[in-house]
Amino acid sequence: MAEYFYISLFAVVALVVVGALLALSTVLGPRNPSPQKMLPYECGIIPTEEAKGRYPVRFATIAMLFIIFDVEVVFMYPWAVALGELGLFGLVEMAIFIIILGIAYVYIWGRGGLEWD
Amino acid sequence: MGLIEDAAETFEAEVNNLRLNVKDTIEALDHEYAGSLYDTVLTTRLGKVVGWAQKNALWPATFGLACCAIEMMAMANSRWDAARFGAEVFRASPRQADLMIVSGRVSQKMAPILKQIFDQMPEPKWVISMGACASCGGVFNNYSIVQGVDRVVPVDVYVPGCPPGPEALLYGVIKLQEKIMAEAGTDKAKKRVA
Amino acid sequence: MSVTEQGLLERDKDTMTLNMGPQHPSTHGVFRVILEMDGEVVKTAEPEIGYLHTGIEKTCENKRYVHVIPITDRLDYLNPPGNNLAFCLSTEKLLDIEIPERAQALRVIMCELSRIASHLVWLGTHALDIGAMTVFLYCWREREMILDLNEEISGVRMMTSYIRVGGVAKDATRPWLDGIRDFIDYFPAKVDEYEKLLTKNPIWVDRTEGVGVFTREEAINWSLSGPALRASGVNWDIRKSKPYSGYDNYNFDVPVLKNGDIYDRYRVRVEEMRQSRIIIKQAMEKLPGGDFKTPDNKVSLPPRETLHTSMEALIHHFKLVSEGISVPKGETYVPIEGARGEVGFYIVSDGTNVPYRVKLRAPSFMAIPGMCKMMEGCYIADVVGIIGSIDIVMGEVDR
Amino acid sequence: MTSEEIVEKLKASFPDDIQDTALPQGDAVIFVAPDRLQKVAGFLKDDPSLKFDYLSDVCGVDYLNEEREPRFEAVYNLHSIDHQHSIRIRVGIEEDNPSVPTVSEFWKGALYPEQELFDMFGIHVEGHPKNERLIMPKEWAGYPLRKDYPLTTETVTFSYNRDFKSDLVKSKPPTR
Repeated sequence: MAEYFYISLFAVVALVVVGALLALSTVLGPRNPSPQKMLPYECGIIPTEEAKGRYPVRFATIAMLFIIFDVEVVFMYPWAVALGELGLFGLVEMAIFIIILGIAYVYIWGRGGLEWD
Repeated sequence: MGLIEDAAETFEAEVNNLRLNVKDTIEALDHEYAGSLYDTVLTTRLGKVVGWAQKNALWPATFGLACCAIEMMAMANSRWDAARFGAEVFRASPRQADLMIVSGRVSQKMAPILKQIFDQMPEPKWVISMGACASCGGVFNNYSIVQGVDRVVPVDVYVPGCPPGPEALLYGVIKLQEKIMAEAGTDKAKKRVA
Repeated sequence: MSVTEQGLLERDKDTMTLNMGPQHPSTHGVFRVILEMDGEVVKTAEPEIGYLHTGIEKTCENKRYVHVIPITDRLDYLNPPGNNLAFCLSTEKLLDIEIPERAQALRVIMCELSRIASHLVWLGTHALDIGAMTVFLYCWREREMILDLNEEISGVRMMTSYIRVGGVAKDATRPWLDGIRDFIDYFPAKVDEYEKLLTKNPIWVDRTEGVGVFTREEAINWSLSGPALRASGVNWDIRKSKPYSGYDNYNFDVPVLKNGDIYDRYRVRVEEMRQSRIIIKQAMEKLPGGDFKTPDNKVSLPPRETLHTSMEALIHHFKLVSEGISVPKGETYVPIEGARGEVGFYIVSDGTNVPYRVKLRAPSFMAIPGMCKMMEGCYIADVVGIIGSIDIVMGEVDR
Repeated sequence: MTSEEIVEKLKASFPDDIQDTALPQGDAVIFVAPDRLQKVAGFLKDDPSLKFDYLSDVCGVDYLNEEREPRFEAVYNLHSIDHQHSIRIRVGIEEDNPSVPTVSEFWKGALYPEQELFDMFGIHVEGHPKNERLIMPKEWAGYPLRKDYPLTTETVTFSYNRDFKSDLVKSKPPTR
């Protein structure tokens, strides 16, 4: 249990600092809503039509692809830190992980998932 | 006999001046509150600290209209370096800016947009009217130019020149900082936020 | 899509209207373009100008010829000597007077210096729009040197009004000439520095190559001019085809490239900076002696010391100062090669000392429809690159 | 070809369409009636020896208090990229409902300056896709560059003298 003390202390301090900043700025900050200020910012023009509800599907696919490869990189951080103790086993493990995602990447690239149109 | 009328006239003008000044001071007192702790907590001492913080982080909104915009860019560059005074970060959207440098001539078609951008800036906000065209129409006194930005937005500092050199604009920014420091903690600062 | 039972908002078009409005960091001034977007791709781009309309042409119709010169400075505020020269050449053509050699050489030096300064502002903001921050700071370092030279010769950083009808305002001073010589030796290494930063930079090449392509016929048909025209393979430079102010006795070559995309416009302008330096170098070496404005005192002020002695000088001086130049009746149009393209003043004069009609032929104004046609089919990120590559200046678009 | 040759060639091929020609200071200038403009423009663009394929500028002029008969005038500056010569076409336009045919099918670059003709002078351009305000705000009344349109200068209230400012500030004209 002892080794989790420092990480939890770090989490608590982070929460406290962020919470304090947010609370102070909402409480102390002046609030002065005016009709023009509430309008969305359109480079100075009064917007005529509201934001479009429906977006092309391309945005969604690219966002998903990004998530997949971003999470892959997130897994590498703890692996990189603990590579010393893991030794050869860790290296082979991560290589397999990267190869699997590499195949997926090549497939997506081939199918043209990365281009826009 | 002309002398007496002149004297009476100037005296009456003086009285008129005083009446206007008195009206201003009264108006300054009963401002409506910003509806937050901001007014009650900010005594003079803490107000000074807030003013010091605001003074040293004036983020200008890029409102480059004409020739003065080029000199404004020169001010933000390495030779004149507005970063020494905290005014280097040019925010594109008015939401994150608290200083609007109106640099260039404002035409009739642009005036409502200038007003819209100024309204969309969060309080407290300041305006520097850079150049003769923004301050009083400059050399263009015709149908298309708004003769002075103070018809559209309340201006804090006027920078003369056509275009004013980057050092003149920096002097304007410094003058604005002095004004912020002088206003900090007083009723004027609270009125500016209300 | 019509309104369904649940009363969803009626959507007759599936594109999204994006307003790249007047207050925008990368529209190079107050230019607005309404983009009809299908996702990331621009379907149609409809420009909207007029946000910087200053009624300059109306103002010029109520000012004397001498007073119009500072107004022309504020039209294309990145290349003020170019506008002065265009106005003076048209007026001098109507007056039919001869400009001494030294004045023509000084005018060429001033215009080429301001072309370099204008290209530096273009390179700085164009690279900043596409993402290269350092080029912005480097370019302004050289531009400050040119502005110091302007301040030395004319007392003002940008709006020099140095070129007057009948010659130039002041003779070349020793520090100005030395400053130009230093600048000539100092500048080539700097242009190579910009090239090192950008030309082979994979990000820059990916963002600019093959984007916003305009073929040769399209460029001519849509009346593009200047570097944008020469990047599409059209060999049209007014300094070569219709030489003015002594440009024919300097030999320099005009960069012409073929495939008309943003990358070629960038390379044309960077090469033009080098050529301008070569012109200044030749003009400095062959700077002829003689007076710096026409001796004909009906057009230019007589020198101060002659006022004490000769009577005619006093009369000429008084007439010029009180009434100004009166230009004979007629109309003319003399194009010159400004930093952005063909600049020219169409002047109609009715014999008095106030021009009857002054119309500026602005290269940016003529390029806007072509630029917006170029945007169709590009991504939203390329719109910014295209505006930067055509290098529009709103002062001369809205006049 | 020099200006004289251009003018001679055009006078020969269009005896009745071209009203008059002039050579001020060596420039080739021809005067054309509005209804003949498109014919002459087509010839100028397609003729191999002239080949005016570059429209440099379209500009309007209002000769109100001059003793000239047609009040308005549209001036077309054309260059030829290959032959490197230029010409100026001056088209006189009547005062009551002035109109001129568009040349945008020959040179696409003419779209904007012709729309400015309408915006600044009220000259209606037939066949132009958008005959509406280009530079001036949409609801602007009047055509600014006409000679009878006033310059509308204003007295500027830029002064720190309080009482001088007070009454002028009160009467500050609203932004149009």
